[in-house]
Order: sequence, then C-alpha cells, then structure tokens
Amino acid sequence: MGLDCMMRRLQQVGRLLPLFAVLALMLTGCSSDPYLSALTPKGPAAEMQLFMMKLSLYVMLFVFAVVVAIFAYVLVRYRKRKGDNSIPEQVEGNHKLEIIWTVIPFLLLIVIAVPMVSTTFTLAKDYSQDKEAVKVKVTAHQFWWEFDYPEAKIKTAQELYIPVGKKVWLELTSADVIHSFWVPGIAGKIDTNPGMKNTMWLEASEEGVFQGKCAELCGASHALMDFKVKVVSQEEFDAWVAKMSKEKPESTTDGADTALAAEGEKIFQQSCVSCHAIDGNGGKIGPDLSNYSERQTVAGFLRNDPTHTGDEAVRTENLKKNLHKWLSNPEEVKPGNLMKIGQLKPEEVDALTEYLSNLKRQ
Amino acid sequence: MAQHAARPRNTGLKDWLTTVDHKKIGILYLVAGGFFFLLGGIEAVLMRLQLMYPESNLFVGATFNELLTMHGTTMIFLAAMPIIFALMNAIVPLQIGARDVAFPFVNSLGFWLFFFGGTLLNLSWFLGGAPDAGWTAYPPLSGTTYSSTHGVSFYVLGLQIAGLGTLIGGINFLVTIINMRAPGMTFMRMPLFTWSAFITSALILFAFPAITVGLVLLMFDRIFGANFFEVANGGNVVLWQHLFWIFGHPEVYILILPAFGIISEVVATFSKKRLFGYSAMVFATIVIGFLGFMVWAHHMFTVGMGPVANALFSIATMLIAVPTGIKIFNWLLTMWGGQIRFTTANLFAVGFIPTFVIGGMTGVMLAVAPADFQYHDSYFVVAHFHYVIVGGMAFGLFSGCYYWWPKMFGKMLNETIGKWNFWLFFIGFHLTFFPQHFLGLTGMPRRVYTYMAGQGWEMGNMISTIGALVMTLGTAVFLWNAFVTSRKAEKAPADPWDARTLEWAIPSPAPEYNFAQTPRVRGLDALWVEKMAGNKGMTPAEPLGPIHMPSPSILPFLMSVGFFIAGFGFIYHQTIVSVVGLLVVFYGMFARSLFDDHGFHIEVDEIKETEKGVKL
Amino acid sequence: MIHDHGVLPAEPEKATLEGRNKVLGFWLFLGGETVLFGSLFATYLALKESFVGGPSPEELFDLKIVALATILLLTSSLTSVFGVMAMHKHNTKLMQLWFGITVILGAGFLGLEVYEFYHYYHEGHTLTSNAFGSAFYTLVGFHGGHVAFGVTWIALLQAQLAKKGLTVVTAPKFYVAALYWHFVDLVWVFIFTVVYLMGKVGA
Amino acid sequence: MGNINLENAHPQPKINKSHGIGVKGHLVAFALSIVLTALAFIGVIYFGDDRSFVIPYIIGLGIVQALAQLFIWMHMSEKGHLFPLVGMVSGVVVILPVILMGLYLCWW
Ligand code: HEA
Ligand code: HEA
Ligand code: HEC
Ligand code: CUA
Ligand SMILES: [Cu+2]
Repeated sequence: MGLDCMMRRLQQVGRLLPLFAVLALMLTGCSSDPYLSALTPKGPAAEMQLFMMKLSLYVMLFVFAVVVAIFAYVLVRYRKRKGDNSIPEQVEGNHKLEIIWTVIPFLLLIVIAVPMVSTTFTLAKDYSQDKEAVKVKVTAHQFWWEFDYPEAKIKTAQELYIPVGKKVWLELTSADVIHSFWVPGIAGKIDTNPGMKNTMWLEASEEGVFQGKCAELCGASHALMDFKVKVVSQEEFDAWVAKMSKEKPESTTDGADTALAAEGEKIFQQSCVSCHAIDGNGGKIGPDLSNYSERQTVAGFLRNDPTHTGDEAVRTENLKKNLHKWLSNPEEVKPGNLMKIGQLKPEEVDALTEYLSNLKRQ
Repeated sequence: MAQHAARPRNTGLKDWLTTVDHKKIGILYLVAGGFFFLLGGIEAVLMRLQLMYPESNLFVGATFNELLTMHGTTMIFLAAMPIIFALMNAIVPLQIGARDVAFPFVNSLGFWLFFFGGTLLNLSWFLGGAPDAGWTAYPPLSGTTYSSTHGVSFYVLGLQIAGLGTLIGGINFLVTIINMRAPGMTFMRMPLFTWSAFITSALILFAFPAITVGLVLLMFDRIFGANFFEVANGGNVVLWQHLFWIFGHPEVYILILPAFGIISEVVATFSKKRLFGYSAMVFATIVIGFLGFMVWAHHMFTVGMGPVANALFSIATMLIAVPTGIKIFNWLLTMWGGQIRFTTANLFAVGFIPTFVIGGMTGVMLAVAPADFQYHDSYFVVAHFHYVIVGGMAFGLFSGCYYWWPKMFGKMLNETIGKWNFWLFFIGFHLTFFPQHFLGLTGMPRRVYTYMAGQGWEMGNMISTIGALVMTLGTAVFLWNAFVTSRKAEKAPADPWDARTLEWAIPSPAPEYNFAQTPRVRGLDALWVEKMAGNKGMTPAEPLGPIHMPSPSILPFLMSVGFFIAGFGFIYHQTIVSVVGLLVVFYGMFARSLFDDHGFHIEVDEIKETEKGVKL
Repeated sequence: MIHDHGVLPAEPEKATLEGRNKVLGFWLFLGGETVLFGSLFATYLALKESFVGGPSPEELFDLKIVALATILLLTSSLTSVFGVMAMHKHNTKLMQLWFGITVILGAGFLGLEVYEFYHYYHEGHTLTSNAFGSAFYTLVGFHGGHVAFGVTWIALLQAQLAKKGLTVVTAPKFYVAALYWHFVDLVWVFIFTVVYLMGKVGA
Repeated sequence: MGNINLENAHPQPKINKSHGIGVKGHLVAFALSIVLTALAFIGVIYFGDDRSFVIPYIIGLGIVQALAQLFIWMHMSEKGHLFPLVGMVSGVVVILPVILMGLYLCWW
C-alpha cells in the first residue's frame, strides 16, 4: 500500500473528526432535555459533579492531545518508504523518558484527586439533624416510587415535591429488588437496597419539573421506572403541604361527570382499594393515588404534558388519555408490572378514569 | 521404551474431539469463541435495532433483558476469553521454545469445559428463557423470587462449568511458562505476549475463585433455599456485588492485558524495531495486574459505602492510569524512528492506540467517585467499556488474528479484504459508541429496553444503531476473508512478516512437535538476534532425536459431558441426573489416574520429512 | 523419562518434568484455593451475626468436639509427612502404613463433623434457617468436602501404589496429595479460629 | 531470586539426601502446633470476655501456626520452592487486603 493511499486514508479520518465535533455539539446543546441532562445542572450537587466531570475531562483531553500529537507525527514521519530497506536503530529504551511519563501522569492525577476527595465528603454531608431540611423517605418498588414525608405525614407516589433552594434530606430503601434513584439535573444517584438504608441530600436552585430515572436494572419495566421532582417556591410548597396533610377527604369537583365518577369510586372501593390508598385508606401494594388529578404522569412515565407547555387543559386531557390507556391494559403499557388485575370492561375503565382524573385536594 | 504406544492416527471429528495438541486446541478455541462472538454480536444488533427508534416494540421488557444479559455474558466469557485463549494456546509455547504445554490433557479439558458450559448457558434460550438479570446478575433480582424462570440457574451453572475450564487453563499456562522455557529463554527475554499471558493467567488464578464462590452462594440460594441474599432471613444483597467485582475488575484486565501483549509484538515487528522500554513494559504489566485487585469497589460508588471507601477506591483506580500510560508511550516510542508498515495487523494495532486512550480517558473520568454519581449505570459507562473492550481488546484480537493466522493455519489472510475489514469495523465502532457518551450524560440509563420520544436521545441512538450495522459488515468481511483464505492454495512462509520472536523460526503452520530441536535462545527477540548475526535460523540446544508426545484422549470431552449433565440436574433439581453426571466426571478422573499415559514418539525420519523445504 | 527403569532417585516426585510440572501446578492451584477459602471466610464474617431467630454461634458451638477434631486433623497431617518421608526412603510398606493412618484419621474427622452437623440440625441451625446458617454450612461444608475428597483420593492412591509400586509416576501423586492434605489442615486452623473460637467469644 | 530456576529453564533434578528436618523435627513441629492450638482454646475459655484482646490473640496464633506448617510440613523454605512461594504469597496478598478492605472500609 503506497504513500498516497495512506495519505488518502488519513484525510478520510481527518474529515470524520469535524463530523464528530458537530455531532457532539448537536447532541449536547440543541436537543437535550434541560430538566434531564447532567450537563445543565440546576443545583449545587449537580454543579459540583459537573465541575469534577469537566476537570477530569480537561486533564484527560490534554493527555489525549499529547498522545495524538506524538501518534500523528510518528505515523506520518516514520512510515516505511518504498525501497528503503535499512534497518532502524534498535533502541533499548530511555530511563529519563520512563520517569517523565510516570511522574507527569501522576501529578495530573493529583490535580483530579484533591478536589475529588473534598467533593466526595461534601456530597456525603449529613443533614438528618438539620431542622431546616425537608426530610423525605424514599421507597422504590417494582416499578414505581413512593415518597413519604414523615414530618408532614404525607405519602405520594412518582412525584417528589420540594421547595427551591432548600436542602432536602432523603432516606432511601427498597421494597423488593435494587433500584437506583437518579435525578441528573439536580444531583447524582444513589442505590436503594432492600434491607438497608441509604441517604443523600438534594437541593434545586431553580423551579421546574425535573426528570428522575431508575438507574439500576430492576426487571422487565426498568426502562419505564421514571419519576418527577417537582421544584416549587417555598410558598407553593407550604400550600401543597397544607393541602395534602389535612384530614379532609378528596372531592370530585367542577366539570366532572359526577355520576360516572361516583360509579368509578364504587368500582374503586371494590376492586382497587386493596392495593391503592386514597386519603390514607387502602392497601400499600400500589402507589398512593391521592390528588391524582394534579399528576404530571400516569404510571410514572406516560407524560401528561410532554412538551412542557405548562397548559393545565392540555395536561388534564392527556392525563385522561393516559389513564385510560393504563387501565385498559396495564401489562401492555408496563410489561411485568405488579398491578395484576383481570381485564376491566370498557365501561369500568371509563368510570375509573373519570373518577381518578378528578381526584383533587382542596 | 517398549511401553510407548504406536503413533495414533485419528482423523476428522475424532481427531478434534480427542486432541491434546495445544495448536489444535487453539483452533478449537478460536472457532468456538468466534461462533459465540457472532452470537453475542447478533444479540447486540437486535438490541440496537430495538433502540433505533423511541418506543419500538421489537424486543420488549424481559425479552430485551434476556438479550442484554446474554450479550454481555456471551461476549465476556464465551467470546473474548476463549479467543484470548486461542491465541495464547497457539502461540505461547512457540514463543518460549517449548514442545508442548505443561498439561496437554488439562488443556483439552479446559476447552471442553468452556465449550459445554457455554452450550449449557445458551440452551436456556430454548428451555423457558435466558437469564435476564444483567451479566452482573445482582440479587435479589437474580433470586428465585424475582427471576422465577430457570434462566439465572443456567447462568450460574453454565458460568461455573466454563469458569472451571478457564481456571485450569490458567494454571496450565502458568506452569508452562515457568517450567517449559527453552534454554536461554530467561524471564526477561520472554516476548511481551508471553509475559501478558503469564500475568493474565495469574489474574485468572486469583480472580476466578471469587466468582466461583459468588456463583455457589447464588446457586445455594436458588436451588437449596439458602439465605445469603434473602434479606428477610438476614441475607445481604451487597455481598454479591463485592464478590462479583472482586472477580469482575481483574477480569477486565484479563481481557485487556493479552491485547496489550499482541500490540507490543505487532508494533515492534512492523516498525522493525525492538520494543522500546522492554523492562518498563514488563513492570507495568505486573503493576496493572496487582492494582487490578485493589479497585473493585469503583463499580459500587453509588451503593452507599460512604465517603471514605469511595475516596480511597477512587484514588486507587486512578493510579492504574500510570502504568497504562507507560505502555502507551512505550508503543509510541517503539514506532518512533522505525519503518512502519501498514499491514492489516498493524492497522488494527495502530488504530488501537487512540481508541483505547479514549476508553482510558473515560475510565479515569468514571474513577472520580462524585462524578460517577452521574455516570454510573448510564450509557456513558456503556460507551466507556466498549471503547476499552471493542476498541481495545477486540482491535487487539483482530490484530493478533491477522498477525498469527499464517502460523496457525499456514496461509496468509488477504490484505485487501483485511483493509476493508479494518476500516468498516473502525468507522462502525466509533459511530456506534461515540454518541453513547452523550446519551449517558444527557440522562439515558443503561439496560433500558426503550425510551420515550422527546428526551433528546433520538439521534444518538439512531447513529449508534447505524454504526452497529456497519460493524456487522466489518465482521462479515472478516469471515469472508477467512473463507477466501481457506480456499487458496498458496502456503505461508515460515516468517512472512520479517518478525522477531521464536514462533517465526519454525514452519507455518507449526508442526505437531513445534521445534524439531529445542532452540538455544541468545537474547530478547530470539529470532531477530540470529538474523542479525547472519544465521539462517535458531541454533539447536540438543541433537535431533525422536520426540515424545502425549496420547490423544476422549476423557476430557467425556468429563465435560458429565459436568454438562450434572448441570442440568442441578438446574432442574433432579438429584439423580446430577449424580449420574458427577459419576461420569469421577469415572474420567479415575480412569485418567489409573491408566498411565505413556504417549508415543515421532521418529526422526518423519521430522526430517516435515522440516524439508523450510526456509526462512 | 530417564528414570523409567533403573534406580528410583531420592526425590522421585521431582525426577521427571511431568512430576515437577504437577507439583508446581498443584502449588498454584492451592494459591487459587486460598482465594476461594478467603472469599468464603469473607462471606462468613459478613453474615455471622445474621442469625435472625435461630441460635447464635455462642449458644451453638461445642468446643470439645472441635478440639477433638482439630487434634485428629493435625495428627493426620503429621502422619502424611511421615508418609512422604517414607517415600523418600523408597519404603513402600511404611508409606502405606502412614498414609493409611492419615486416611483413617481423616475419616474420623469427617465422622465428628457429620455428628456435629446432625446435632446442630436438631437445634434448628440449618442451611436454610437464616443467613448465618447458610454461611456456616457453606464454609465448614466446603472444608468438609475437601476432607472427604482428600480421604477418597489418598485411599485410591493407596490402591494404585499396591498395584503399580512406587515409580516416578506414582510418587508425584502422593507428594501432591500430601500437599493437599496439609492445605486442608491449614484451612482448618483458620476455621476453628474464626468460626468456632471467635463464635464463642460472642458479639 | 538469582539462580533458582529463573535463568535455567531445565534444571537437573538435584539428588540431595539430607532432607531439611528429620523425624524429630517434625515431631517438634507437631507439638508446636498442638501447643499453639491449645493456647488459642485456653485463651478463649479464660479470656473470652475481653474481645479486644482475645480476637487478635487467636488470629495471631492462627497465622503463626499457618506459617509454621507451610514452612515445615510443606517444605516451603526449601530450594526450588520459589514459584510455590510466589504463588501462595500472591494468593494471600490478593485476598487478605480484599477481606480487610471489605470488612473495615466497605463494611460489606
Ligand atoms: C478491557 C476492559 C476494561 C479496561 C481496560 C478498563 C479500564 C479502566 N476502567 Fe473500566 N470498565 C470495564 C472494562 C474495562 N475498563 C467494564 C466492562 C465496565 C462496566 C461493567 C459493568 O458495569 O457492566 C467498566 C466500568 C468502569 C467503572 C465503573 C463505572 C460505573 O459503573 O459507574 C470505572 C470507574 O472507575 C472504570 C474505570 C476504569 C479505569 C480507570 C480504567 C483504566 O485502566 C484505564 C487506564 C488507561 C488510560 C488512563 C489511558 C492511557 C494512559 C495515558 C495516556 C497516561 C496518562 C494518563 C493520565 C494522566 C490519567 N471502569
Ligand atoms: C467482549 C465484550 C463485548 C463486545 C465485543 C461487545 C460488542 C458490542 N456491544 Fe456490548 N456489552 C458488553 C460487552 C461487549 N459488547 C457487556 C459486558 C455489556 C453489558 C451487559 C449488561 O448490561 O449486563 C454490553 C452491553 C451493550 C449495550 C448496552 C445494552 C443496555 O445497557 O441496554 C449495547 C447497546 O448498544 C451494546 C452494543 C454492542 C455492539 C453493537 C457491539 C458490537 O461491537 C458487536 C459487533 C459484532 C457483530 C455485529 C457480530 C457480527 C455478526 C455477523 C457478521 C453476522 C453474521 C451472520 C450470520 C452468522 C447469519 N452492548
Ligand atoms: C394487585 C394490586 C393492585 C390492584 C388490585 C390494583 N392496582 Fe393499580 N397499581 C398497582 C401497582 C403495583 C401499580 C404500580 C405499577 C407500576 O408502575 O409498575 C399500580 C398502578 C396504578 C396506577 C398508576 C399510578 C400512578 O402513579 O400513576 C393507577 C392509576 C392504578 N394503579 C389504578 C388502579 C385501579 C383503578 C385499580 C382497580 C381497578 C387498581 N389500580 C387495582 C397494584 C394494583
Ligand atoms: Cu427500578 Cu430500575
Ligand atoms: Cu473495573
């Protein structure tokens, strides 16, 4: 294979490089979801993590640049030329060089390691005794999330409400297999292990609905085990707490087809309450469905406002659609999920949809 | 020596089932490992097809999990390691000037155990479902409560049997390298591939027992109702993760060190220079091997071990970058001042360097514990390990195949097709795995069978799948090359690459007895030393005489069948079947111990006939 | 192969390359076994307090049986040393005697272990009762399995010795079996320390 | 390491009659084992309440006994045992830190 051929190939590779760069830009910049990406942090933990990611990336890019520079030079300069059959000098090695490329990487690693240690300890800080911090107990289930506010005596599912700018202290465990609680935009992740308790703190610096993911393979619907972290202002949070924690039962109100909803409630009390609680009454096998009308998702991942319009009407309409879809055949929506019920009749689905989609706390 | 039997002449299938010749066993490993590589590759492509578009319905839920578990398990245990063993078997004894390995019988047993273990594991597809808890099989997901099919039992028994084969294979290489070196072949004259085989075997010896214990515990839980991972009865689910990674991290160096060895040989040969910094390279290999055992918990940063453990394991992990860097720079300096020839073997070796460094870069990034809280179990990790495994190990193995093909099969692979092979695989590889870094950073967890539209992951996944298809094409081209080569008549010369080490001093393919006369080694790069001294070949260390060879035996095959049967018995709780299987095994051991193998001799006439017409 | 006929060398186990390979390979195998038992010990240490509802180690263990078992195994190790010494003197008869005693002592140890397990079983300490039970039976049982294998192995070697006599082929087998036996004894030292004695110290 | 099988891959079998320790030596070693074992049992029986003393004590005795057996009964100290030594030491060097790190760093 001749020289020109070689050069052509090098050019081909060269042409690919800008392609990669463009690709990288597009992937990171334009199309990624700002409430999901670890690259757009909205909280001190995620910011520290991004800092460590960038620091290590830059150090490594420097190393990469050095390697590629030598590499490219060597490939171009020392390829075999036609007709040159001389025998190169058989160099044994060079102690000085060996020392250089042992010591310099070592120093570079120290640059990473020092802030790494301090970040590790900062992220492991204990806020369990902090009076200011909101405490939440997180329990992961196949394939849904349970959030329990022991101080306010509130239980929710799939959605974690937190006030902006405040420390939130999480205690996490699992009811069955290992899951992992991950909110890329606000903080990293921590596993939920059955029989053990893990802890982690959260703080969001911006309001919004952040996406959470289960990051540990936990069964057939691991892919769909999403949750939301809804960051609201302190006032809104207080109002939410007041609303959710009072004893007053839920009501099905304005605009609802009350007859249908009542029918739904009846079915619910017959067939669903063994697993689901509303207003604190009912089983614990499935998610708590209190105040269901305000949910961002159905079953954790069917998004009611997929394009972030913030429009209540859109959200309500999608909620009904998704709920209908879920109740018609949960197994098809979320394979392997543990809501094992027989096929509901279409009328029953309609009634239950009407009932649940209007559950609202006043 | 009247007891010695006449020379056995097995042919065809019987020959392959009974052979104890390390070169034939090498070919068996290559064929079986190659088959499993295709299988694992097809599983990967099926996964990629499902992930090509959001919300696809090709392989949903548990089915996808089966694909992903079998892809990881097959690739690591049944494809990568066997292909590594293939090259080690074919080449290491030749590189040290040995007639044979230390334990030919055990060598064959090792192969058949791997083969039947792998077969057992893959039969799960047809018997109620493959394992679906990931290649890491974390309990309780892998326990009977949450994985009620027999899938994970197949995983446990299949890996246990295959692992046993790997372990005894490792011991065989260790003893071979320690005891069977030709006169003058000191440790510090051993080619780097042999050195890496040596350290890899040591890693196997000390890492596999940990997974053996892990698998035993999981098996007891699943089959006998023990409570190791049963939280309600005092079990501890994290224990498995420790045992798995105490094995698992050394395992990744078991995969990469032989590739490092291959690169060292290929780069030196095709630069026409001796390896730069030979002793530093040896030292780095040993340090990597040792440090490899002390970093396992970097796979568990998010388990909740606390900041002290996280910080210490993080630092220990980063340290491995130092000896690895020594290797990278020594390769670059080996090429420096050389006369680089871009054969296919060398293209893969050269392509290895930047690709592996990218994988190492992301490795060091992952090692930063607080940042790993973001990366862990995301596609960033998938990107990292495919860069080091495919871009590192697989490139290395391809390079090794092109390099040693003539020595193994006596024919040269086609260089033009080879270049297509390289470029398709190389480009496809980067297309597949480069975008996955960004998928991970923007929040895509790994092991998901689907994802919703509108999260910004469509394009990355699309490119990744296209890349996988290009890689498939690249692999298919390799198969085509092997096929084309097998049909051509032209024989390879003994030393087609103007190479440096001992294996090139003997005919291609290597004769049954390897060296007609054990060579005397006079320096590093034994053959090169002789060439430079103007000699036509190695100086023999002994007179020509009849060569003693071990007899072929069907017992390894039979014993492995016994294990296979016993495995089924355990999976299906059929004690009688297990007992029958184990009896077959014990019969094999008994027969082997009782009836001494006196072997046979290859006579001088035959050697002279074979060696005729060999020229360098 | 040089020594196939003619006089047996002083160390017949190392006379052939095959023999030397076997001995070295076996040593390395024992290195791997070290990791195997190390992992089992680690497992046991992790789970020894997890006796939910069942009897605790302190209540359970009977040091008298353990002491007796220890004496038996230690003595058998000594007799196997004498066996190898007899081998080096090419005294087949004596070899058979010493290795025979080794086998008997090993069998005695196994008998005690079976008795002990039987006893525990009736106190509600089983493989399935809790994680402590699982870890205990797996660790001690693995060791017991090694003893059982060793007893069978040496017994079979005895039969071979009777038939084939002491040669450069049989000698390495005995040598290696003796190594194995010492190793099993060595593991027991840690079992009685870590499992029984530390169990008696309590939590 | 020097000349032990490192430089010469084909060592001639050495025929050396005197074999380290004789019968007497082995008997002494055996007695030592018994004594060490007895010390451990006695320690636990009499000082069983003092965990911080007795656990390091019995583990120390175990290690001493293991080393004694390795070197006396398994001939580890004799010539030609370089690689067995390397093999066993590597095994211990690998698994011991792992157990200790697991127990005290990760708390399993
Ligand atoms: C061949 C296999 C292989 C190799 C060689 C490596 C090499 C490395 N790996 Fe990787 N790794 C895997 C296979 C491999 N890995 C697999 C399969 C997984 C996932 C398993 C699973 O979960 O399924 C994984 C996961 C994994 C994790 C866990 C991620 C997670 O799950 O959260 C971590 C974390 O530390 C890590 C780190 C490293 C490091 C630091 C190296 C280092 O050895 C890299 C060293 C190399 C370099 C650094 C480049 C060259 C060096 C220089 C040019 C010198 C200068 C360098 C500096 C100054 C830094 N790897
Ligand atoms: C040696 C190890 C190895 C190798 C070589 C590969 C090779 C490939 N791997 Fe992977 N992979 C792993 C080890 C490996 N992998 C592991 C350990 C995991 C983790 C599993 C887990 O999470 O438990 C994983 C996970 C993994 C995932 C993540 C799955 C998930 O988390 O959901 C993906 C996704 O893209 C992937 C893709 C690929 C691709 C496209 C290739 C390609 O390089 C494959 C290229 C090869 C071929 C395509 C074969 C060629 C086929 C032919 C030529 C067909 C011939 C035709 C006939 C025979 C009819 N792999
Ligand atoms: C066997 C127990 C069980 C019964 C009975 C049951 N469910 Fe469920 N349900 C579950 C579980 C478990 C989930 C969580 C599924 C998942 O996300 O994996 C669930 C989820 C749901 C959800 C989605 C919750 C969310 O957070 O968005 C709704 C709505 C629901 N169930 C309604 C019903 C109705 C209506 C009935 C009665 C007809 C019913 N369930 C009966 C167990 C049950
Ligand atoms: Cu829960 Cu994945
Ligand atoms: Cu690792």
